[in-house]
Formats: sequence, C-alpha cells, structure tokens
Amino acid sequence: MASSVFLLDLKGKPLIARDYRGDIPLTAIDRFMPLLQEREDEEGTGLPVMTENGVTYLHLREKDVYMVALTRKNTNAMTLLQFLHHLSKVFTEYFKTIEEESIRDNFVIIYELLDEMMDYGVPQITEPKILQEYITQESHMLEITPRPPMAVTNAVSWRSEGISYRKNEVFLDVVESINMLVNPKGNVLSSDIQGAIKMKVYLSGMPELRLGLNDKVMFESTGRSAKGKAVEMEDIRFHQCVRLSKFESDRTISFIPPDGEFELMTYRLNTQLKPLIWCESVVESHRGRVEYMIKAKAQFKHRSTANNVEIIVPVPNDSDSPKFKSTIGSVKYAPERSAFVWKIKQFQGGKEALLRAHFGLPSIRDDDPERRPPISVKFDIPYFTTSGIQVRYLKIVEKSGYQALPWVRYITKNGDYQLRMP
Amino acid sequence: MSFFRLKDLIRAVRVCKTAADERSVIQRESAAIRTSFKEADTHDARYVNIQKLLYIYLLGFPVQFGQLECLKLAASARFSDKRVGYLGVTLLLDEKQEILTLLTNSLKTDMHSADDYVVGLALCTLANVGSAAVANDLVDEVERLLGSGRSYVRKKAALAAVRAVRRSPELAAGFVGRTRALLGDKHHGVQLAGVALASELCAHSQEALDEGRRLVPVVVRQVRALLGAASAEHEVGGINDPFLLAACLRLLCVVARGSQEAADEANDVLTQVATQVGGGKNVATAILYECAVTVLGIPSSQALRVLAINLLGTFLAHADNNVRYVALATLATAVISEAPAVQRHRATVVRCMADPDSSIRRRAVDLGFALINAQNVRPMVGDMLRVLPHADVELRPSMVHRLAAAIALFGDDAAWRVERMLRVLSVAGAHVASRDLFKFVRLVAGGGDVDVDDAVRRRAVRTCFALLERDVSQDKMVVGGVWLIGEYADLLVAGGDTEQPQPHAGLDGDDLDILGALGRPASPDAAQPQTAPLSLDAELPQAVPTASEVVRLLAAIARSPVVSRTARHMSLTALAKVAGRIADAAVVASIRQALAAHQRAMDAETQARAAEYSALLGQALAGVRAGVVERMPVPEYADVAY
Amino acid sequence: MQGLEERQNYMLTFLAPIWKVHDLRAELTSEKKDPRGQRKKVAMKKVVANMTMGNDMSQLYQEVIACMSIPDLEVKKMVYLFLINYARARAEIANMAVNGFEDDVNDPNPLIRAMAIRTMGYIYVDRVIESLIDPLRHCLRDRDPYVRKTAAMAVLKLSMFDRSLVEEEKFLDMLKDLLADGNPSVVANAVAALTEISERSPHIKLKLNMKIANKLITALNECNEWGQIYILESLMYVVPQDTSDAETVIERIMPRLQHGNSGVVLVSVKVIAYMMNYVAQTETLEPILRKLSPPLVTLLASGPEVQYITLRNIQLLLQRWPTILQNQLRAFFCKYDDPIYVKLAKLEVILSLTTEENARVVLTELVEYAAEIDVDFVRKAVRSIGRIAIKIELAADRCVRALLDLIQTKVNYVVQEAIVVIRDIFRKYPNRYESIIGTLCENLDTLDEPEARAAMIWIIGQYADRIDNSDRVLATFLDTFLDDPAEVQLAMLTAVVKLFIMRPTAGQDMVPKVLKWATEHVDSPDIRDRGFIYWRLLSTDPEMARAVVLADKPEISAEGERLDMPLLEELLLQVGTLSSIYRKPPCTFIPFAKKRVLGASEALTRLTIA
Amino acid sequence: MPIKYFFLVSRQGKLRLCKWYTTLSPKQKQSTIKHVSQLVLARKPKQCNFIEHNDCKVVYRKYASLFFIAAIDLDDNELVMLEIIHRYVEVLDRFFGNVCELDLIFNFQRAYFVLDEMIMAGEMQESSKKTVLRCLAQMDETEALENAERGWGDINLEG
Repeated sequence: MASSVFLLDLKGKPLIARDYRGDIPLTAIDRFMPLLQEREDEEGTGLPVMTENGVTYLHLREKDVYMVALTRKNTNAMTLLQFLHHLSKVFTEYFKTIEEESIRDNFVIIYELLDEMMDYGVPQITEPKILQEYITQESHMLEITPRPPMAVTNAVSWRSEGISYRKNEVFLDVVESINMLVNPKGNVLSSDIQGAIKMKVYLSGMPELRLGLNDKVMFESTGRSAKGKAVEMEDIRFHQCVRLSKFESDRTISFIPPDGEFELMTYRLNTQLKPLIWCESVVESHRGRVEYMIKAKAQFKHRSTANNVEIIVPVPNDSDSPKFKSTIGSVKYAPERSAFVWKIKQFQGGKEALLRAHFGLPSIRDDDPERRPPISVKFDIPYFTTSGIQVRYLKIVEKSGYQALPWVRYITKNGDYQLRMP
Repeated sequence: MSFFRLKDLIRAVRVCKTAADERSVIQRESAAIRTSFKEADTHDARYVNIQKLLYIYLLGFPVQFGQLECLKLAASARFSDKRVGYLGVTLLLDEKQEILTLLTNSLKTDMHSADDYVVGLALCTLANVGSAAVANDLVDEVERLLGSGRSYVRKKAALAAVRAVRRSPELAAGFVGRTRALLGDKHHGVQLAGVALASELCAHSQEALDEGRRLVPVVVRQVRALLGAASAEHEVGGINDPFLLAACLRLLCVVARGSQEAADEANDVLTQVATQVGGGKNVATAILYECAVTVLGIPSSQALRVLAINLLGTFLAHADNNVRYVALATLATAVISEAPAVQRHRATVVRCMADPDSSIRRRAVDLGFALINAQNVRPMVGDMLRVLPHADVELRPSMVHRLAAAIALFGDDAAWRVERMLRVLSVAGAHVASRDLFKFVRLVAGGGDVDVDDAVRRRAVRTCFALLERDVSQDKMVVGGVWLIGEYADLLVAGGDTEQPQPHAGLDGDDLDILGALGRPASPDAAQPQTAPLSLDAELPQAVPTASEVVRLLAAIARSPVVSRTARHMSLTALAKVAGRIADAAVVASIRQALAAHQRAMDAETQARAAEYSALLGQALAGVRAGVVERMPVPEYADVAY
Repeated sequence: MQGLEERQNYMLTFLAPIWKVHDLRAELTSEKKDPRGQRKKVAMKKVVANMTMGNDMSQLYQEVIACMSIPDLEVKKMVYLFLINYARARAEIANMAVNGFEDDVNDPNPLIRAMAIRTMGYIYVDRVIESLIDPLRHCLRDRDPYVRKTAAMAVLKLSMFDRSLVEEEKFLDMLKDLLADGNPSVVANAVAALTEISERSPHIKLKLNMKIANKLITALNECNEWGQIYILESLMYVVPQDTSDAETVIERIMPRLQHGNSGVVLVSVKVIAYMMNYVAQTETLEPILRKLSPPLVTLLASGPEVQYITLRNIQLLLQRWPTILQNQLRAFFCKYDDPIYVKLAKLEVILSLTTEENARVVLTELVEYAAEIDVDFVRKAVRSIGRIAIKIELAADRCVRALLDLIQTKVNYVVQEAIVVIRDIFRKYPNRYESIIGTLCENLDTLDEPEARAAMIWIIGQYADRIDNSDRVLATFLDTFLDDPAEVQLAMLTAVVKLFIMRPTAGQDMVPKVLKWATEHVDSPDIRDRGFIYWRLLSTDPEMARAVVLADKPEISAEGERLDMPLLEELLLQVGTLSSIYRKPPCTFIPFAKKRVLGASEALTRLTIA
Repeated sequence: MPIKYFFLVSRQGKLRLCKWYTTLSPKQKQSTIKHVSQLVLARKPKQCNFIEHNDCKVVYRKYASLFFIAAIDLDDNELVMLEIIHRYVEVLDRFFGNVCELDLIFNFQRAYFVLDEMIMAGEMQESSKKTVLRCLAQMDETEALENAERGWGDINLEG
C-alpha cells in the first residue's frame, strides 16, 4: 500500500507530507515533478502511475493540488487512486474547496485526518460524515474528548445512531446524462445514457428503505408482465449502503441510507440514440479572419423543451473582434475557453435556430498546428428521462413507525456531448 | 474595450485562487487587448496595453500578437512610450525574427537623438537583441557614440559594440583601436564596458589580442590603483570596485595566455592581489578565486602558481559550500599542470563525493576522475564504484564513461580490468555507452593492449551468466553478457577447469529480504538498488551451467519483455553460436525450438534472424554450421582509443 | 495560519534578517501565563508547519515532548506527528517519549489507547518497540473494536521491524484468531495485515481453505469498502480443489461488481478471473464473462486515472478471453479531451476489439485520429491501421489504401510511420501489394527516423529482384552507413546481401564494402557478428548463403505482439496492480517481490498456447 | 563574463522577472525556466548557491521569499555573479525603499528598467549605485511629466 502521501502545489512543492512507512526517503518527492513533466502532454496531464528507481508515484490532480501516494510495493493502483479520490472528497467536505490556501490554513486537521483515514498506508475509513463526528475543527480538552463513533467499526459504517428530524422527508432525483460522440457527417459514433439516482434523506433513526423501479430483469424474474414500459439497465453500481447480495438474489434495492445527500446508484444504458440537439457547422478561414455558420436543431418531442441550452463552439486561441448574428438566443465570445457560447434559454422540440459569427485574427500567429476541438452542447430537459425509467415506490420503515414523504423528480441533461467539427 | 488598468490586472490575477481562474482572466484580457490593438490606434492605449502584455508574458501566456505593436510604440516621439516600447521589443522579440529589421530605422534615428536617455534605450536594445544584420547597419552610429562626451552614452555604446562583434565578428577590426581610450577612461562604468569589449575582441581577432597585450601595463596600473585607493562609491566589503577588479584580472588571463612577456608583466600585480586581498567575505574570495584562475591560466612564475594552489587548498577546507565548490572546480582544471600539489587533497575530494549537496558531489566527482593516475587507480576506481550506485541519475552516464576510460588507461592487469568493468556493467549497465561496451568486449576477446587468456575469459563469462540470471535490467550488461555467453559458450560450460566456482556471495534472497530496506530509518540507499547490491569486497558471483541451462537463459532473454531489442536480437545470434560450439544433438534441437518461436515475429530483424539461423541449424547445413559461427576474429582497429 | 504567513512573505523586505528556530524554542518554553496550553498550541502549529516545509525541527524535541502533558487532543496529535517524523532517526527522542506513551496506552478512552498503539508502531526504535509488546497483546484483545483493529495494523508494523519478534511473541496466531472476530472491520484489518506479512516473508505461505474463505465472504457484506478490498484480495490465496469451490466463490463475489467503489469492482474482477482458471467447462464461463463486461465499461465513466488503469487491465483480460466486451467497441472511441495516456490505451483496446464486422468503422475512426496534432497519438493511430491490415485480411485492402492516402499528406512523421507498417503488411501478405513500392520510393529523401529507414531498406532488399534500380536506390543509403544507428546498419547489411544473392552483378560492389564496414568500422559486437556470418556464408558457398538468407519466413502473425502465455497468466493474477499496468512481472521493478502462481489443483485448467 | 539569462522566481515558483541575453526559442526558454526553478526551489538552505544545468552554471540567491537566478558560463566567476545579484538587490532596495516582493509584482517593468541600467548584453555596465539611481530618477521624472500630459499622471508611478 502507500508508503507516504503528499499534497503538492502546482509546482510540485509539498504542502503536506505524511510518511507512513519510512521506507522511502521524503526527498523522493522531489523527483515527482520532473518525472511528470517528462511524460506530460500539452494539457499538463502526465501519467497517473510512474516508477523510478523502485519508487512508484501515483497521483491525481484536484484543481491546483496534486495528491500523490508513493509506494515501493507492487501495490494495487486502483485501490490507492480510489483512496486519493476519497481523500479529496473528505477534504472538500471539510474545507469546501481544495486549494493551496485551504490546505495551508488547515494543515493540522489534515494531518489528523490522514492519520485516521490511513494506517500504515492501508486505507481505513473515508466516510466524511463519520469522520466529522470525532475529528473536528474545534479544539477538545482531553476531559471531553470524543470517542470513536460506533459507525467506524460497525457494519453500518456510513450512518450514525440517534439522528432525529421533526419532519421526515426523502427527495429522489433521477438524472440521466446523455453521452454522445458524433462525427462531422452527423453519424453517431457512440452514445449512451448514464443514469443516477440521487437522494436527499432527512429521516430519523435507522430507517430501512426499499426502492422499486420498472426494472425489466426484475419484472421478468418475478414473471410479472410489465404494466408500463420496463427498462433494461446494462450495468448498475450502488452506494455501499445497498445490500448487494439481496439485489443479486431478487433484484430488490434495500438499504439503510446515510444521512443527507448521497448518490444511491448509477446505471448505464447502451442504446443507439439520435442526438437530442444536433448542430451543423460550416467554417470558413481566411487570412486575418474566420467565419462560422451554425445550425442547431432540437430533435425531441414537440411538447418537451430543453432549458438553458448552451452550444459551445471552439475558435482559434487568438481570435479577436467578435461579431455575431443569431435567430434566437444570445451569443458571447468566451476567450477564456477559446470558444463562443450560444445560449438559448428555452429550445422547444422540433425547432431550428441559426447563427453566424465572425472573428478577426492577428497577423503574427503561432505556427503550431491547431487543435480541432469539438462543439459541445449543454442542456437540461425536465420531467423526462430518455430511458423511460420510473420510480414505482419507495418504502420507508423505521421502528418508531413514523410516516415519511418521498418526492421524486426526473430530468435529462447532457453528459459528455461532443460533435466533431469538419 | 480593455477591462483593466495594469495595476487592476495584476490585482485581478492575484486574487485568482486557481490556475484555471488565472487563465480565464488572462485570456479574456488578451482578447480585449487584441481587439483594442485593431480598434484604437493610439500610443496612449498601446503604452498601457503593452505593459499589460509584458505582465501576461511573465505569467507564461502567448503574446506574439503584440510584437508589431511594440515596434510601433518604440517609434513614438515620447520618451515614456519608447521606454516601454523598447522594453517590449527586448522581451517579446529576438534576433531571429524578421520583423526586427523593421526596427533598424527607429534605432538609427534614436541614436542621433539629443536626449542621452533616448540614445541609451536604442543602444540597450541593440545590445540585448541585435542581430548581425541590425548590428552591421548601425555600426557607424555605435562607433561614433563611443566618442560621446557623456560617459552614460560611451559605456552603453561599448556594450552595444560587444554585441555587434559577437553577432558579426568581422566588425571587430573597427573597434580594436578604441579599447585603449576606453580602458583609460576615468569613469568606472566605461572602463568596465571597455574591459568587456577588449575581452570580446580578443576572442575574434589576433590583431585585438596583440593590442590587448600591449595594453597589459594599462590594466596592471588599473588593478594597482584599485588595490591602492578606496572609493566609497564603488566599494564592496572593503574592496574597491570588485566588479572592475575581477574583470581586469579576467582580461589579464585572456591576453597573457600563451604570452610569457605579458605574464611576466602581470606577475607582480597578481602576487599583490593574492597576498593583499583577504577578509573571508564572499567578495574577497571572489577576487582571490579570479586571481588564482588567472595565475593558473597563464605562464606565471612557479612561486605564484604554488601560491595559487595553496590558496585553493585552503578553500577546500572552508566551511562555506560555495567556496568548496569553487575550489573543487578550479583544482580540476589545475590537475594537469600541478598534479602533485593537487593530489595531496585526494582524501578530501573522496569525502566530497558523498556530500549531501549534489553540486558539490558533481564537482568532486569531476575532480576525482581528474586525479586518477596509475598509482592510485585501484583505490580510486573502488571509491568511484562505491559512489556510482548512489550518484545522481543524470551524472551516471558520464561517470560510467570516465570509469571505463580510467580502468582501461591505468589498469595494467587484464583480470582486474575485466572484473572492474563487469562491476560497472552490473551496477550501471543501463548507462554504459555502446562504444565503451565494445571496448570491453574487445578487451575480453584479446584485442586490447593487455593479454587476456582463457582463464580470464572463463571467469568473465561465468560471471556474466550468474549476473544475468539474477538481473536483466541493466541493458549493456545484458548485451555484453549475452555476447560473451554466445562467443565463449564452450568455456562457460566446459568441465575440467582448475578453478572452482565461488559460492554465490550475498545472493541468498532470504537474508537479504526487506530488513535492509525497511526496518531501519530510510537512507538514500534504500531508494536505489533494484536488486541487492554486490559488495565490493565480495567476489563477483560465478556459475557453471550446463548447455541446456545456457540455452534456457538465452531463450528467456530472447522472449523477455523487459530487455532491449538489441539484447533480444543478440540472444538469437548467441543461440546460433552455442549450436556451433556445442555439437550436442539435444542442445541443437532445443535451440531450434527456441528459434522457431520467433519465426513469425512482428519485429523484422528478429524474424530474419530466427529464419536464417533455423536454416543454418538444419540438417542440410550441418557440415558448415560450426565454421560459420566459429570464434569471431579479434577486433583490431585504430579508432578505439580513448 | 500558514497561509497568512505565506501572504506576509510578499511583504518581507529582501534585506531583512531571517526568522530562526530559536524563536520557536522561546515560544515553546515561554513562561507567560498559558493555563490551557493555547499559546503552546500555536507554537506547536508553527513547528509542524516548518516540519512540513522540510525545515529541520528535531532540535526542539525536548520542548515538544514536554508538551505531551498538555491536556489537549490536538496538541497530543501534533506531538505524535513530530515523534513519527523525527524519533525514527534519533533514538534519544524516542526514548524520552516512552513514558508518555506508557500512560496513553492505559488511557480509559479507546481513541487515546488506539492512537498510542498506532503511533508507537511507527517508531522503529528498540526501546519503543520493546515497550509496545505488552500493551499490544492487551490491545489485540481490547473490548473496543476500534482498538483491536488498530492493534492488528500494529502487528503488521512490528513485523516489518522484526519479523521474528512477531513470530516469537505469537502475534501471528493472535492475528489468525482475529479472523474470527465478531467485528467486520477488525476481521478486515487482520486479513490485510496477514496477507501483507505473508507477501513479505520468505517462509510464511498464506493458504486459505474454503471454510475460511466462506466465512470471509460472509463478512464482506458487513465491511466498509476498504475492508471488502482486503478480504477480496485475500481470496487470491484460496486454491479451489474442485470446480464447484471456484464456482461458489465466483457466484458469491459477483454482486460486488455492482459496488460503487472502483477498487472493489476491479479486485472482484481479479478474483473472478483467477477463479475461472479452476472452472473447466466453457459453457459455465460464458455467462460469467458476459457479466464481467458491463462493469468494466462502467469503470470508463470515471476519472482519467481510473480509466487508464481499467484500460490497461481490459487489454490483459482481452488477451485471455477475447470474447469479453463483444459489441462494446464504441465505448472505447477517443474523446477530444481524453488525456493522451488514455487515448493511447484506448487505441490498444480498439485494436483488440476489431473484427471483420466492425473493421470498417474502426478504420474510419483511426483515419480521423491520424489527422489530430498529438504526435504520439497520430503515430499510434497510423500503426494501428497497419495492425488491422495484418489482423483482418478482409480489411487489408482498405487499410493499405488509407495508408497510401496518409502518405500523400506528406506529414513527415505520418509518412515514416506508414512505411514502417507497410513493411509489416508486406511480410504478412507477400506478393499482394508490391505495386505500391513505387509510391513509397518517392519518399526516400524524407526518411530520417531509424525505424522508417530500416523498413524502407528492408523493402528494397526483399524486392531487390523486382525493383528495377534496386541497387541504385540502396546505394543512396550507403553514404550515411557509418553514421546510421545500429537498426539501420543491420537492415542495410541484410538488404545488401539479399541484393547480391538475387542480382550478383548489381550487388558485387556494394557487398564487400558494407561487409568490410560492418566488421571493421562499426563498434557493435552484434553487427560485427552479423557481418562475419554473412561473409563466411558467402565465401564458403553462395548457394548455401541463398538457403540461409532467403530462408522461408512464415507470414508474421498478428499475435506476434501478444504477451507470452506464462507472463499473461502471471499478470492476470496481478489485475489492478502496478504490474498489470506496466505488463511486467513485479520482480522486474520491485526487489524481492514474490512471484504469484496458479496454485496446483485438480481443477486447474491451464491456458495453452493458441 | 556574459550572463546568459537572469530571472526572479518566488518560493511558490511564480516568475517575477526574466531576461534573456542569449537567443533561444520560446519553448526552450520556457523549459529552461521550468527546470532551473525546480532545481533551485528544491535546494536546501545550507547547500551551495550553484548548480549546473545544460552546460551553464546557475548561480542563485534567495532574498526573503524570492530567488534571484542567473546563468553564466562554466568558466565564469560564480562568486562575482553572487555579488552582481546582491548589487542589483541593493539598488532595488534604494530605488523602491525597503523593497519587497510586492513592489516587484506591481512594478515589474521598473525592475526591468533598473536591470537595464546595470546589465547590458549580459555584461555588467555600471558598478556605481549612485550613478544608476541618478539616471533612473531622471528618466522617471520625464515619464511622470509625459504621463501628466496624457492626463493620467497617477498610472504606473505608485505600487
């Protein structure tokens, strides 16, 4: 597992260093940046796993902070990287953002967390809610020192006992993100639906929940003919609170939820989709200027409307003097993204829109070849799931017997939605 | 439509918490500046925009689009515009860019300005980014300005001349006659520039060098004057204008190198510097160091040379790392001429090779190598081998090369040379150059300057076998080892030899386990070895394998995903050779089988070899096989000397 | 607080004096009123801050250890941190701290007890270790599971310090007992400690039987995600004695593929892949393989780092079970913003998944990639086009056409890469595409990369009798022979000999020249050997030379770049580890790494060479 | 002794000033600065002030949170270079009055002006602090006057 864990600033200087095993000199971290830069591409993304002189560096970058684990063993890289991910989640929970400043300002508590989350380089506990119960930013005098919460060692390691609400409520959001890759001719290269069921749970005690979906596999296994449409989910992943063996045996999703917000499950459907929003583009480059013509089309049912549509069209880095003309929506040059952004507040199904853009280019330019980024599109379509998934019920049982209200919302939005340009 | 004033831009960048935020602020501002350049064609706007661009440039973002604008601003009538414009030119442009020639006219005009500061800006621009073409166009102006009545202009003109001569050496002739006056100038700045010009000229023309030698008395007088009088304006740490003093000493070194007469003229004043300057501060050390370099660089008197070496000797014992560094570096250059005096410091140098400071280590290693001679080669090579596994990675290739050279040059015993080279290969085979490996192979084959007999070869090849069985990560070890194993397969496996194989010293995995690396506090060593290091005191391991073990090892290397292509190729040839050396049907069959595995190889060379050697090992060619792969002639060409 | 200090740094004047350690000492020993230790706490923070920045604070140990008595948890933790940092290297510091530790291991609060045990284990100093042994034994049986699980890890630490001590003091047995502990997190840590101890020890061999395996699998349901990982990892030490054992484990592990933690998912894949070695019937394997695919594709929806590891492992699994991930090709198409390392890894998988049916789609996509600007990516895309030609005969024509189009772009590195793969296509389909040699020869002057030069030379040598002016073309490479890298020299050597054999008059001037250079002027023992071998062959008997040099070369196989079977087998036992990413056995980059092997069993069905 | 390049970098690795006296491509410049700063930032306080990089001697010295870094030839006098750096710092100190990093952040262009009065073509041009400061004062006066003419006299003169 890990010999040591470091947080580094963008230049590779340690902000935090925690040595767990003492088998790698701390100075080994000085080699991290040089190694990374040797293998870095232009976006500054170096390989996440690198070995030199028997020392392996695993890392993630979280904004301007590198989180690095060092090891001398043939470690499970996936486990360690997952730990670093969790570390960043915990820090975000504690300090809102992970930045050099927030880390410098909180280094003492970070050391405490590192000590608790990992013992001898072996990950131990990474539940932010539980950690917050006994590692806090207020100082403790020893006589009122906290004890390790039960959850640290319990089977239910994500929920504490004794939670209480006056009004017991549960909110369920079914969010489907559409991933789409389209070639310049308009052919869909790959597409899928990434669904997620997110929950906000405000329930007292230790409630038992059961969620019913229009899951095709379950309908078939129980020999039930589906009343409505049933959905076949390609792959499902659950939050650790869900009883996996129970699901495996009879497709029931049962669980004791953590308190507050969490993602209960994600699922994937691998179906060939038509682009919900489709853009056709024509680009004309000249010396000193470049022109674009974009045609956007909403290819979904007329009664649905896409909200907050943003069509982001890349332009050369050094463009200037933008001029736009569009039939609907507003357009803005966003030099910080080397693109212009066409915003359409509401885009009704079946409608079309047109845009022309004109940019100037300087006379002295970089002679490196230009990248060809794709157009990307953002949108959300409420009250609608592309897959047709539905929540059939959410049963809530708690020994005190209170009544709780579940609220359900559906929404479809863009995922990784890229249209390659000609 | 630019968003910020300079100050506001800097503030806006400083409140950014992430690199992404910063990028976004800058890209927005850059776009605004580009648009502003197109829309507002005024110097006032440019004056502000270019300062912002310079800031953006400092942050590492692209700003080429502002280059032309800098030229435009420099052509403005206002001094402040010029100042920013020329600064932009020197930062955003360089001599390789064509648009720089557009600048020549403004520079010429400004060199005729009545305002000294405007003239100064033009000279400074020429001196910092002038190209050969620009220098040629402006040389008349520069020559004229050397005679300016203002010292401010004269010194800048002299440095502009330095640049002109650097870029266009044929211009040197025109300046040679001006140096005497510059050196004799009463203003220190002009003298300083004059010394720089004189030194530069000497590098380009004999005429200048001759003139320089005639100027020695002037320089000596100057040095003496600096040693004599104190001047509050130029004094640093008790020394009067050390900058000028050091420059003068450097100039003496340049002109008196190879001139006994000039050296004699400088002798007294150098002695005076060496004995008179002191006080232990950096500035005094700097002067003493410069003085020692000059003394050792010119044909100065023996007494003075001893004085210089002793001076450096005291530096070596200094507590300040800077001073030790300087001493190590300078002694390395003095080894050739002053060998015995420098040899005295060997022990100190070896200690410095393990200094915690990598800069000191590097210098010490250099000096260490320079110190190696026939008398001390054995202990020194031992020291170097001890250092090698811990040396900085980037230092290893050159260390390895110099080690190979030292072993070859000073080692008179063949067995010793072979043994040491095998250690080098096993520790740092990844860093050995092909040429050095070849020389090693040639040595073993008998093509070197010492006699190698089969006993030595046998030991060598058996060591190779043992080493390759434990580790194939050091490329040149594999390449060399595989070649030796193929070439001397008969010696490797033959029985009846007198020597008993040594037990595998230190090879037992069990007692070498983790404790060494883990149980104790981390040492730098813990980061290094891929396998347990071979102790220098222990014998190298040896193995006496059977023929089938040899085939197995070679076949394994041929298949190994971690060795280099060359090693893989060579193992196939080695297999063919083994088949020629050991005429055992079962062995040949196993070799054919090993070769067959590569017949469909994606790598063309591998496939070719596998096919060719398979054919060669076929029944049809059984009669000639041994002859084709028989022992290779000993390489003997002239161009392998170090 | 340190942030503030950082900001103040901008205001420090350059010529001002520098702040020193003794200021801190003054703060730590200040006589000022500080009843609750709050002043000292601030000073301690400064000490820790400095320590983090790499400034040596060890001189302050006496003052710091004195702070152990301050009744403040945060201060205690900082002191512990200080001790971990410095006490290992300086025994006197450790010795001074022992008394404090001895109080803490008996503290009524389990948090403090565990912390003391945890910290002591980090300090490998005889005195500390000695005083750890007794309390550790108590803590392994502590009533609080939090202390027990911490104690389990302390045993691991101890074993790294002194393996024999752990065995002598019977700690290993106590660890084994903990496997039956009622608390899942204690079980998980005990498993983690045991597996690691056995991995490191030359004489401990961990072997779990099905009874323990079943117990552990049951505990899985109760563990947190990390505990699940340790338990799953330990299942790699179960050697199923019959197929049904293996099937049971697979069946019970299967639900883990639905876990939200990618680490749990991949380690489950590893265990299942391992267990499949012990399942004989292919009809049982098919449904298992089908179930493995979706979770692997889902892992690709994570961050690039996870994607990368997943892709490298998918590539391994694909070599072993080519049917896995059928029809999932499109999930591996490159996104614009994928980091280059992900793109390169995707290309490999794409290549493996290409079949006759989807070759056309793949080719279109690869041609698209070849027009990008990232050189490594473009090269690999071009190379992949060549590989597809070799792998799928039906697609070869289209691939060759695509490569010729790419050559027309005249982008230098694209041309060179294309020539390299075309040479390989020639070797796969002799006598089919030779008509394009003319086009290739138009690019002779632009070839400056060794591999491309060698490929071109190979082509000329191979077809020396079919290219009209092959001798003249080959001669253009003569001038630079001595400066060319070995790869080119070797190609030239063989090509010239081939030319001579096929067209003796055309080659008679060149052969002696090149052979002489190779044997006398090149400082590579390998090239010399090759030169002498050719020389001897030619001078003994030209017919014999022909038989050797023009010996039949079987068509190259697309499998040529696949891993060696034994290596593949070993790497599949390493799914998720560094070894699987580098595709090297652990012992090649980790000293003393134990080799993993498939345990012998009647049920074991070994992979045979296809 | 020609200086090849001269730059200032903060402890966080931020570039504060950078001047090239040799001609390199922008990419080479960037990678040099990146590598050299990294090497320098990794140095410990007691180590010597010199490192070698690409056939140059890099001489550096730290003032408060800022590193002053210069590259010179291998046979140049690194101790004198340290003095030149110190002289530059002294002049900055007088010019700004108790100079700190913040001054240089907001007045980077003025730090360049100061440098141009001390070093040209990589050579030291003036060893008198007084002369440098006097010339700078006169130029600044002109600039202030001209800026007043433009109607925005406040710009650029205060930090």
